[in-house]
Amino acid sequence: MLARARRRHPITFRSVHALDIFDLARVNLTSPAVLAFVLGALSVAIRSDLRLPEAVYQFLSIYLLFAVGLKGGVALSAASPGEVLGPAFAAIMLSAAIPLAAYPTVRLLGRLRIQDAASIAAHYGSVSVVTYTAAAAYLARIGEPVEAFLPALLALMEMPGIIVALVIAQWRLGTSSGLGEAVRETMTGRSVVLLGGGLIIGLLAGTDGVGPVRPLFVDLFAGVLVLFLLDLGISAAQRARDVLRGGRFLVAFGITAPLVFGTVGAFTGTLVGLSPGGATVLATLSASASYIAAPAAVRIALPEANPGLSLAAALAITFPFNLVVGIPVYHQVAQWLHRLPFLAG
Amino acid sequence: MLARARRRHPITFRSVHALDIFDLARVNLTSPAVLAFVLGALSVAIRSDLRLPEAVYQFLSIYLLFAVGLKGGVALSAASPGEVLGPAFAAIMLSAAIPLAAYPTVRLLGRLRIQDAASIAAHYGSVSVVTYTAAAAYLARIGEPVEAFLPALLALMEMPGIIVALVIAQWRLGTSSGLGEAVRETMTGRSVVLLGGGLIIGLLAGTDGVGPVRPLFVDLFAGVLVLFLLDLGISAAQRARDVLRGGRFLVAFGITAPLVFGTVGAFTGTLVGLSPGGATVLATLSASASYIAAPAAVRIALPEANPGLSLAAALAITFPFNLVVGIPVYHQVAQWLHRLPFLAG
Amino acid sequence: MLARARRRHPITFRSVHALDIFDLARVNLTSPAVLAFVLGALSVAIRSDLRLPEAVYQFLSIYLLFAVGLKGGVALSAASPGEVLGPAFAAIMLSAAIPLAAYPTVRLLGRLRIQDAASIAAHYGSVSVVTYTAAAAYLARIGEPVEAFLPALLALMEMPGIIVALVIAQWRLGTSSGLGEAVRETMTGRSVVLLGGGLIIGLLAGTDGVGPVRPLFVDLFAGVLVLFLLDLGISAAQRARDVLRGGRFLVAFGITAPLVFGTVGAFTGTLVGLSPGGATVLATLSASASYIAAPAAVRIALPEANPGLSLAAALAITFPFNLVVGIPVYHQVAQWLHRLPFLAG
Amino acid sequence: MATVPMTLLTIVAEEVLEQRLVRALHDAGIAGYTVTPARGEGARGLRHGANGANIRLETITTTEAADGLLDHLRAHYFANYAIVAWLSDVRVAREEKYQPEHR
Amino acid sequence: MATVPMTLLTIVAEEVLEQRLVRALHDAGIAGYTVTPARGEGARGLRHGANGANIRLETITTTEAADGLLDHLRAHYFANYAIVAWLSDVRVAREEKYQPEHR
Amino acid sequence: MATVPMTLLTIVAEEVLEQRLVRALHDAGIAGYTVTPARGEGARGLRHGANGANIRLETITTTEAADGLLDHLRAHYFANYAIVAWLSDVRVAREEKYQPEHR
Ligand SMILES: Nc1ncnc2c1ncn2[C@@H]1O[C@H](COP(=O)(O)O)[C@@H](O)[C@H]1O
Ligand SMILES: Nc1ncnc2c1ncn2[C@@H]1O[C@H](COP(=O)(O)O)[C@@H](O)[C@H]1O
Ligand SMILES: Nc1ncnc2c1ncn2[C@@H]1O[C@H](COP(=O)(O)O)[C@@H](O)[C@H]1O
Ligand code: NA
Ligand code: NA
Ligand code: NA
Repeated sequence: MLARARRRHPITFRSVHALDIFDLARVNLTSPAVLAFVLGALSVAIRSDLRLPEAVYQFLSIYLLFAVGLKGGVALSAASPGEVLGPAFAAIMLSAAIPLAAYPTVRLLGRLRIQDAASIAAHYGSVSVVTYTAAAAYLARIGEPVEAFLPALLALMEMPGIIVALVIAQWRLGTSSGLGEAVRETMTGRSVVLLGGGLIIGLLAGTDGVGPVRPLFVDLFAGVLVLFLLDLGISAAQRARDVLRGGRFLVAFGITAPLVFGTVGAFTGTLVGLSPGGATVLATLSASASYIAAPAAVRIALPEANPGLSLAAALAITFPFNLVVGIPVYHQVAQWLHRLPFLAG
Repeated sequence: MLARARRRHPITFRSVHALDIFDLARVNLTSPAVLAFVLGALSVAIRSDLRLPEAVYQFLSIYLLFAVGLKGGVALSAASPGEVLGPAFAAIMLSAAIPLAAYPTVRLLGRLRIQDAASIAAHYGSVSVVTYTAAAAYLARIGEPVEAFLPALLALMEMPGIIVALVIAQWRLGTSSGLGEAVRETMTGRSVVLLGGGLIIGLLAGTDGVGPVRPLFVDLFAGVLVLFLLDLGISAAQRARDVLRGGRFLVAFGITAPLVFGTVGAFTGTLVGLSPGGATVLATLSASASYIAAPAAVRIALPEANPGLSLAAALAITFPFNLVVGIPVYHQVAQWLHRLPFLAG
Repeated sequence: MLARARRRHPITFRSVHALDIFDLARVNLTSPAVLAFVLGALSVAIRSDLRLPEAVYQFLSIYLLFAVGLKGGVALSAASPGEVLGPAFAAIMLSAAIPLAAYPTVRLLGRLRIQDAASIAAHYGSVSVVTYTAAAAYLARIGEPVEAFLPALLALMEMPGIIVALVIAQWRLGTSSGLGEAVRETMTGRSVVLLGGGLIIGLLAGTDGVGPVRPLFVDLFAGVLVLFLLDLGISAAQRARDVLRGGRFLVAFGITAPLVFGTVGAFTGTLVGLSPGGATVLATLSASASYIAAPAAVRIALPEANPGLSLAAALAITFPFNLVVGIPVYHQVAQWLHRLPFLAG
Repeated sequence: MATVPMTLLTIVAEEVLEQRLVRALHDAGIAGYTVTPARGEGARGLRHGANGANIRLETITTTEAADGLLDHLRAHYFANYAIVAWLSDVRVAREEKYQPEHR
Repeated sequence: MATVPMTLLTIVAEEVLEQRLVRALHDAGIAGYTVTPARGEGARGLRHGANGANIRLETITTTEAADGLLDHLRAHYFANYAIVAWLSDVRVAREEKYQPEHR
Repeated sequence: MATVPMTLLTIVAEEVLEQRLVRALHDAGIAGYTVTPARGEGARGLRHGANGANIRLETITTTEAADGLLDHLRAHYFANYAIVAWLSDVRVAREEKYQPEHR
């Protein structure tokens, strides 16, 4: 209704729009997850000794990856192949394409070493589970419906970008040795096993089979995320010094890249027929940078890369940017694109 | 109905009352939380190797503090300022006043050193999250209604008593150096950051924003408390030796202090217009002694104090006393005060 | 209805039966818990670095034992003594009898040392909490009703078999010293304290008292089990080498023993008046081998026993066998026995 | 700061032994020790998760007391338990703190 | 590989001291250290759970810097905190990595 | 108890290296080691939480084997990973337990 009303009165719409952005940013800014991230960062600023025990941090990340995979698998098990195929293909292509754009940008404009450029490309080619979840929660709160199979796209976009970035590095460095080993170690790494394993378990168990474990893996998810973000806020604030070292380029890239990739994602999503909500999620996935799976993979494959640079960009710049500014913006973009007759026809 | 009936037939009431106390103590004694505390203590007695892993203990305390803060914040966000102001002011004053009474008592009657007297005063000036929760659960089980904003009072009573006690110590020891640093370290300590941060997050997010994280932070709270109390029971039993060392005074203080402070709390609560349930909770808060936030703060500010003494009193004497005897008694006192026309008019 | 129909048309029934077994095995095979076990085992095969932090593994096992005990206690508190007495007596007798059969079998056919034979007898005399839960979940999924007090039987079957096996060892080794100490250490060990303590707490608190902690200890149980099984799958796969060392006998025993003990359990259960579902559970308990309580107890009492052998049999052979093949088979057996007029009269 | 030589005994053992090892320390008059959870691998296979974990216990004491404890370990645990132990030379500041109390 | 002698300072202390100890290391120009969570027992009783846990901090540095830190511990913490510290001799490969940075 | 000298190699490294380090130990014929989770700080910044944690691995072996492993670490990991390693002298009771198995 609202959408139709808007389409008829573009002028009214624009003012509504301006209002929306602020209102919606507020919605996102007052979510417990975002506030917990801020609390974590502040606690570093005031030199608090707050921190999750290491074993707990690892457990929470295991939980999140597995729960996301499981949800994706259940979503896939309930979706019709025809409906998923297009978006799935688009998601994989997006993930693979992002490093192709990110690598030369970082290398040429940022003048970073091959290894660092490829490392950053790998982080942005992959996705952030937490950013994805924030987008999903945001859309739920504002009442924007989304396709049920979106969690599956998240799982599909974890790996391709990492592999493409590693291949670029191998090619530019002229070393062919070790790529196979690196891909193997990445594919057998914790993140992929948990996400992929969860996906397959969800697919095989289906909605009914997963029923009894929903209280842990579905109902608690948002709460666990809050605790995880508390610790992420701490880590991000500790990375602040690295951001300064990385210089102005890193900051500029950490803000521009998600806007560009997010817009491309929203465009692609609309093109393959996703709803405005679904396109917002695909945009968010494209715009997000990994800080769980990618760092581990890159450590193995590109040890000469400085992990501080890519982690600082992904976690201390792009992640909070997406949380606070990005997601509402991608949503506006997706809505706008959706009204273009030649696109969403 | 019952209350009104009681007021009319004081004689009937007295016999009901006598019955009540036992009945209600039974209700409290058979709560899984109290029983878990006993199980923990017994497991020490039979020399079992039962114990939570250290990382888990720390995680549970992080969870409890944050969850309590969050609940308090949501409660505040929903309350009207007029309704909260009086009780909030009373709570802060109570917390600040308790060390003023506790310090000279411990110093003169107990003949303890300045540092130890101030340390004990700090512990009793602050509050016990777990005792608070037991009182809330108790009132819920017997169907006594309470004000929704009570969790906020808990958060407000965490710090003032600690600070007053530290100032007393500084004054009596004649050292002026280090108080600012001590207060700073206390305010940036884990407990305060989690409780205060949770409070602010709850306040900003409000009932709606907190909705998705309720399954973790609200629904699981009582269960997590059971596991936490299992470990507390172990620690309390291990403190038994310290109690013996502390002598008869420590035991007497650990029982008398909560009764006195609890009665004052019930009185003050009734005076500022709290319901019988609300006054019971304020009494319990006054009567309870901290064993999470206070020990950490005192370690920093008063390193010469023997942490064994205050922890033994707070955890091994006052805590179980409040759980089993105190809470039902404070409830009776609050009900009785509430019937005094000049008080609760 | 179905059962009655079957009884009348044995031929139809047989084909239904054949269908059932596969169908039901599928139900069990696609439960997230079983799939998580497989994922854990696979992750070892592909040399992933997936593994729960040690502190988390210990916490999950503490949680599971306590939750099972609690559930058992609540079940007992709600049951009428007359109803429970027969099955409880049968359960204790079964647990005590199994080592009397297992010990000579292992000693004579397997030609293992006294210590190793007694150790294996202790593991099979005790029970597996996780296998029990899988059986309960399986029956719930296929809609087979069970007695509410079954969790109590689980708790009762934990210890007797271990003690009998230790007495056998003491007798055969001719050493009388140390049995009392061994039994004491077993009874005060974590597993027994948690299971027994949980049982008593559940009994005292009753259905109402346990209400507030249900979200943690009941609703989350199935989900926690999935994470626990992920790690168990890892451990089981790492035990694969021990299985090979143990030779063909260990494999044969790990498969035959549960079938025999399971059938005896189903028979006994039917005899004492359990429903087909209840008899299936008693069969599963008899068929299952402990890998939490028994290993700890045996380490203390029979240090010369090789823990690799018994753990490999219990965890790497019998456990997955019961999960995938055993439970549906015991169910069929229990249904079949239940139709024998002279048994279930 | 003036330091005095002392002996550090480190024991890595299956965690089921923790209480007994602590009792052995107490019996030897040693009141101080530090424990960290550990996993590991050795002659008795991988140790973590369902296989049971290890603890890593260290205590600073006199050479004689440390030797005595090592004898105790050999007599009671070396043959049948996952356990290793080693001695090293350290220097500490407060000598009296590490003298076993003879009882 | 050619190794050079260096000193390892190990501190086991109540965890409330962690931030201060790290600050003391930084003040002494030491940039590297490793921390593991620990529990234990000593003159100040059992340390775990509600009693508060310990940390086990170790840093490799020069003998002089280690001695200086030990002095610092004695001046500030030995009297009133649950803490023990010891020095031991180790050999490392990259000497320059462990030289305190004088600021 | 009669003890024999042996060498303790301690490695603190980012946890992503655990499997490789264990493989290197096995390749050197060493079957025993102990791992404790750790955090820390060094030339490569703070290590815990999202920055990735460390492990602390220790193995008792012969001086030759320890030297060989140190060479291996230098060749493969010192340049690019958060890692430190040190050797120390220890005394053990069961010498044969710590001899690398040549394969
Ligand atoms: N050479 C070694 N160096 C360090 N730790 C060892 C060594 N051998 C064994 N360990 C540790 O001691 C435990 C028991 O060893 P074992 O009795 O050989 O199985 C192992 O699980 C390891 O944690
Ligand atoms: N002799 C010792 N050897 C090793 N660690 C010790 C020793 N004494 C104390 N500790 C550790 O240092 C902490 C503080 O010791 P204390 O100050 O004596 O209470 C204890 O909790 C133990 O973890
Ligand atoms: N001087 C040192 N003493 C003890 N541990 C250190 C030292 N320097 C670094 N480490 C540990 O080794 C890890 C890697 O060090 P680095 O490669 O310097 O970043 C750090 O995270 C610390 O845990
Ligand atoms: Na991306
Ligand atoms: Na108080
Ligand atoms: Na059994």
